[in-house]
Amino acid sequence: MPWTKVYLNVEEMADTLQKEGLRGISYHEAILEAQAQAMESDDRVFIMGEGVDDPGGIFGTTLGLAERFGKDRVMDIPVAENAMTGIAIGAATVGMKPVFVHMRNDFLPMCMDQLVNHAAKLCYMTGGRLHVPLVVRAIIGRGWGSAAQHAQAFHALFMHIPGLKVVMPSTPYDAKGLFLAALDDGNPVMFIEHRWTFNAVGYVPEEMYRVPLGEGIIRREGEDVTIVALSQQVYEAMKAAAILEADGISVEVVDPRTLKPLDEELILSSVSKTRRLVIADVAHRTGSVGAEIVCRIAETSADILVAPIRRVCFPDTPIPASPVLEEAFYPGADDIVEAVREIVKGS
Amino acid sequence: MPWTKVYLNVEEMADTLQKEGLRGISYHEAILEAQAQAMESDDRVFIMGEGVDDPGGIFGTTLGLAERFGKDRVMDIPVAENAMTGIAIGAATVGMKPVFVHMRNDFLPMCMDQLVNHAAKLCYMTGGRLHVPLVVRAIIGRGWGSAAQHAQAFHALFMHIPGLKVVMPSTPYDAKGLFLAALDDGNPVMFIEHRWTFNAVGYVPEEMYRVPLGEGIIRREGEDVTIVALSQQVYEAMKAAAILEADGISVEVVDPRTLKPLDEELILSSVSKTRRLVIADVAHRTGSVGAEIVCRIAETSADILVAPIRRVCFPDTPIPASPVLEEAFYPGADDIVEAVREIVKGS
Amino acid sequence: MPEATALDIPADIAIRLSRTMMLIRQFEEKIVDVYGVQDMKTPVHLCIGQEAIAAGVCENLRTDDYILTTHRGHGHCLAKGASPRELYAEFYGRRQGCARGKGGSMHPVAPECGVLGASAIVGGSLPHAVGAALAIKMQGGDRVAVAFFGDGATDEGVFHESLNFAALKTLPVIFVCENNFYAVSSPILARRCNDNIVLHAQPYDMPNEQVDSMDVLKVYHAAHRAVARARAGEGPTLLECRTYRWKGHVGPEADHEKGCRPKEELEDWMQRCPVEYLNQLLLAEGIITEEALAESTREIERELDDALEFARQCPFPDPREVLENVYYTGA
Amino acid sequence: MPEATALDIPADIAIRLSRTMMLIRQFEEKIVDVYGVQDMKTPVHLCIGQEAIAAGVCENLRTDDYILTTHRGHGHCLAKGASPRELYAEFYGRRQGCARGKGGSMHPVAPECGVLGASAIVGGSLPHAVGAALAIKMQGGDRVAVAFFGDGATDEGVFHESLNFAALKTLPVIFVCENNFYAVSSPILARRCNDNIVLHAQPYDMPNEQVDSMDVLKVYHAAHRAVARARAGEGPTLLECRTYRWKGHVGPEADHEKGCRPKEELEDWMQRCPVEYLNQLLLAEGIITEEALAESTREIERELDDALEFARQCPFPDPREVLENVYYTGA
Ligand SMILES: Cc1ncc(C[n+]2csc(CCOP(=O)(O)OP(=O)(O)O)c2C)c(N)n1
Ligand SMILES: Cc1ncc(C[n+]2csc(CCOP(=O)(O)OP(=O)(O)O)c2C)c(N)n1
Ligand SMILES: [Mg+2]
Ligand SMILES: [Mg+2]
Repeated sequence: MPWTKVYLNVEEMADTLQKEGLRGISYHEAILEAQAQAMESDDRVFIMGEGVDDPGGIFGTTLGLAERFGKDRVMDIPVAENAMTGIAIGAATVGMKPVFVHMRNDFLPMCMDQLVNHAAKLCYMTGGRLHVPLVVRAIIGRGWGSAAQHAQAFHALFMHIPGLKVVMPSTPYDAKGLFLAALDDGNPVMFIEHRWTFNAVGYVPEEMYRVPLGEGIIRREGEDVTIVALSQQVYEAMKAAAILEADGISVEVVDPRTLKPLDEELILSSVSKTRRLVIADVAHRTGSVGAEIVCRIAETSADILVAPIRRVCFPDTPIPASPVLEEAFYPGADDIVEAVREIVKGS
Repeated sequence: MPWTKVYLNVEEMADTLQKEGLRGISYHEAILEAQAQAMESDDRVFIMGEGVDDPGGIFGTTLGLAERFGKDRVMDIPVAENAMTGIAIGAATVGMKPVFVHMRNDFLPMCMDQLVNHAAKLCYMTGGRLHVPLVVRAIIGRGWGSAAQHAQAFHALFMHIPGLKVVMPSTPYDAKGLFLAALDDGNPVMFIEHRWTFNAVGYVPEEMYRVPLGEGIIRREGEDVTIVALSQQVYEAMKAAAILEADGISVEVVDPRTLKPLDEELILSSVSKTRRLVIADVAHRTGSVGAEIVCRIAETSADILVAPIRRVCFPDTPIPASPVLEEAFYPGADDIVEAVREIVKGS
Repeated sequence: MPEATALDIPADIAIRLSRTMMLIRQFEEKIVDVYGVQDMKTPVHLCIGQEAIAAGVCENLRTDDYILTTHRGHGHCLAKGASPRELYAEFYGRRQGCARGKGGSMHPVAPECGVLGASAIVGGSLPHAVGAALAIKMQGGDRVAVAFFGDGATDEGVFHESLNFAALKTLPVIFVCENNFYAVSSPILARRCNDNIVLHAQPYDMPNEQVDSMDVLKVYHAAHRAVARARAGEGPTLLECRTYRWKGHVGPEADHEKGCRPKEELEDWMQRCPVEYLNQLLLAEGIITEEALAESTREIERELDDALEFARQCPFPDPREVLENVYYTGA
Repeated sequence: MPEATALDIPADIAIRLSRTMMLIRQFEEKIVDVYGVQDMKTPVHLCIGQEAIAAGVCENLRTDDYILTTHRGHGHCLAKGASPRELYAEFYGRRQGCARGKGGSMHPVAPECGVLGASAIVGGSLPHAVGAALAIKMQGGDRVAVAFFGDGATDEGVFHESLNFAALKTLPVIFVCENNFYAVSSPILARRCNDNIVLHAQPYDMPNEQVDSMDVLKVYHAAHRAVARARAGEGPTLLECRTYRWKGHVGPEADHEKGCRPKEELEDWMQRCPVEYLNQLLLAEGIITEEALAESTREIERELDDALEFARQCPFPDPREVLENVYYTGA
């Protein structure tokens, strides 16, 4: 099905989609389109963020929106993440639907109070009398010697906070569909985009559609091992799967798409079949989302896994600047391949 | 050994310690003494925090220190957690050893930027040329209808951040020894105290001693199931163990004492023996420290556990105010007992 | 008691101000009365002594205006029209509480009359008021939003960030700082080098007033000017309302009993009780009689007794409700 | 080029100021030259056009004074005495880099000459300078700490919190705001209702000056006064240094090429090049000759070529070093 397909390159897409007469666009175009359609169809939606009206257009994801909808609805803001998040919250409680864009996820600790102590809790602590329809777009991903403060990912932190939802689309199709679903959700949703996926391409329908929060997807079916891959690692996992196929190892790739709520069932059913698990993440190891997934499995039964699990993720160090150190720091398809081989061989 | 013992009440302590001629004091007295001795012996140490010089003395843990060491070294501060944390960091990089006290852990999201983006990373991103000897005392624990913003616990979040250390002492002995070790460590240490342990009593030597970071401890030996209990849950686990003993279930209680670095070996060796695991935590379930512990086990081997694991922790909801809801919210010894019975029966 | 100045507002407004202040005072004193029994299990931050601010500001507001408040928010909610029954029920953790027992004393809410909640994080609700004002501007109309907060909140960066954005976008928001000179037991001069909060408006070219808030008429007039500007699209105002709290930071005792501040300081301020002050003025001007005042007191007392009774008889939430309201699930 | 005013400082200081500015300018231009090859893999935020601030402020500092800087920090480090070799080596990600290749362009550090690092989080290093000043006050002596930051940082609450504490404790810290009227491509008036950063000092009764920072002498004098006050125990100062960056926010291109701002704006400011300005003055006053200036340029060029060469020949760190320096493990 074209909407579940992960394309590893533009050529592959062109071949497939053009034949079927389907439109293929990039991830950043999908987000742009989703936002434009949302604003077009709903007066309550507005976009705020540092530089959203800037010529770069946040990796192209807000390009032209200020011109089209005006700077009041596509609002550049002061460099003041905490109050600005609180302002988004306040507006959300009285009928607006703000989309808050962070060019880098690393700036979220500045507004952790408003996210964790306020956005996440307002519905609960008012007994449901208020709620906070807010989408926080946070961009993660490796830069270019960006170092410790400019390439982090905090999805594991947000997953721990009741009241937040956490979404990590990997494909253009999901980017649009999950964005529109997040905007409809009525709750604060951390919408996490990996900058290395922005040029990924795929089938994206022109009309508005929703991909429901909390539903994962099988990107590739397999028998021997399950790779739960998050965000950009879905692409690495697909590459790894292709390599492993040549070895006769059949890999199932699961893309949870949303982390909170998590599609535990899908993961469990995959792992119950393959009985081996590798998690490919784009964040530090300790306390990562993978730990939660493994724990959910272990809560279900001690009999599911027949091999140790592996996490392919960042080491527990801040992010270094030097290209040599970055190379050592970032995991890729080869690391996934190695991890899979380890646990398939070992058992 | 008196220094590993968990006393469930003052009478038990009085009996045991007085017989042996050992001094027994409370957890809050232990912290007070540790800080006083640190300040006495090292000019670089100073304490800062909202209300540290206040008549309540932060649950008694700073009582009399301002009078003894002066308000310059026991410093009340503006309600400005982020800059004040940055100020502590700046002072720490040039030879001071600040202790930053937060009356409630819930205020830490205000200074998440300085903790996560700065304190945790300065050593790494300067290639070790600077370091940040900083102890952040953060108090967690159930209040009295304190609701969503005044009784949270964030140790799982900090555990995810490379460059931070995370300590959660449960006994007076460890409170003093770990505090002094944290202060010597030269790194930013999140020192997490549960307010329900402040009146716990135990043997505490008068001299300065250190309990090394990264070493857990067996609080009670057993054969059938391991309970890894954090902070105040150590007491609940001990109570549960006593109840379960009557049922013929032999419980081993492991107190990790520090979460980062984690004494993986100790936990592994206990679980390798009992092959059953319950984690008793004082925080929300999803993304909790327990998940990381289970994942470390699963990374080691798929053969260790013979039963599903259980997490006894907060549900994934913000904290409610009503006493009836609080009662439903907070887990205790009975929940641990039930969890143990489930996995012992089930296998 | 200082010399009563002449009453410079219509009698009906003055009488409403008096009644609102008395309602707040008696509401809080009733908590003092019952708190010792320990069945109201929520940390209460009483505003006795500070009533004139809530009353004087909210008298200028309509039901469709918004307010945001703090841990010390009972008075603001009452002045804006929140139901004493639902407030007490909330403090008793009951299902009919304004937040269904989820929020307690620190999180009152009453959207039906524009109370958009409270934060127990110092400074936390300030930007929410600015956000509400931004929404007003986007949605149109002449509604306004008010942020109540303490002097402690002005230590926090979020206060300054909020002021900046409100000024930048000319938003209809009024920042009402209740400067009671303390944050918990920390005196203001231990936290900043002067106690003139009002100065913080200046970098933003924002209109501002420092108001003696023992005199509710002064508060009323200052708020009147600020609200008029906001409704006219002229943007935000910072009001620094100088006041004093008679009770401790939390709970029904006074601070001098814990050694947090001198007893004389409290006594001096109590000489200037804002409720007494206005009532004396109304009596002096012949606007009300002693009897009418006494009857008013009794009437409020009856209303609050009824509210307390209601609250205590409300059922507790079902324990399973702990799992509800984590997420909004549709209207 | 405006009329050169008379030189009002000793010639040796003036010559040093000139040399420092030229060093910074040439250091940055060399990055522009080599950046296209893409082997300096780090996001560079160049300070061309802003050199007078680093030079004028640091000329007043001793080695044992501290500075804290930002993503745009090369100039500050050089002016404080950091080694061009170690800086370039850092930008090339080499082991002899000042941060062993861990920090890159945004995290220069040189504790040996008082450079306590930089934050790439806007406003992030501001409180560190205040903390260093607090330590100085506790440890004794007349050292000072300087925080360099941009106008963008003044949007952040942490700026205000830092000012408040510095004023409260009368700390020896100088806040140097480089107001270049932009944060990335966001003009200052899109972020605040006026562009007078200096106003923010007033609520804290803090001495402050707005300084035309195309004239390094003005910066020098303002910093001189501020540093003197700080050394004398008279507390902090806020300097707003008005300036302009010639290059884009990040990288070697100019902003008008990306459509972020009008080309004319840049051209107007370039008319007032701070390096040229001082050098013209020195020539006019006969303090240096054209030849000496040319020789100076060449000398710096040689030093920087050597530094660049050094940097490129340094070994890369061992990949295993990625795991080092996460924690301090003892001296
Ligand atoms: C971010 C944060 N820091 C600290 C606290 C603890 N705290 C609760 S109330 C308070 C003082 C508030 O003072 P002020 O704003 O003047 O309000 P008042 O209580 O005087 O009405 C503090 C510090 C908190 N709730 N939130
Ligand atoms: C907390 C935070 N928010 C946003 C950013 C993205 N960002 C990087 S530099 C910058 C602008 C800084 O402007 P200014 O402080 O004026 O410094 P300049 O670049 O003009 O020297 C921004 C918004 C950041 N690094 N940190
Ligand atoms: Mg106050
Ligand atoms: Mg700038």
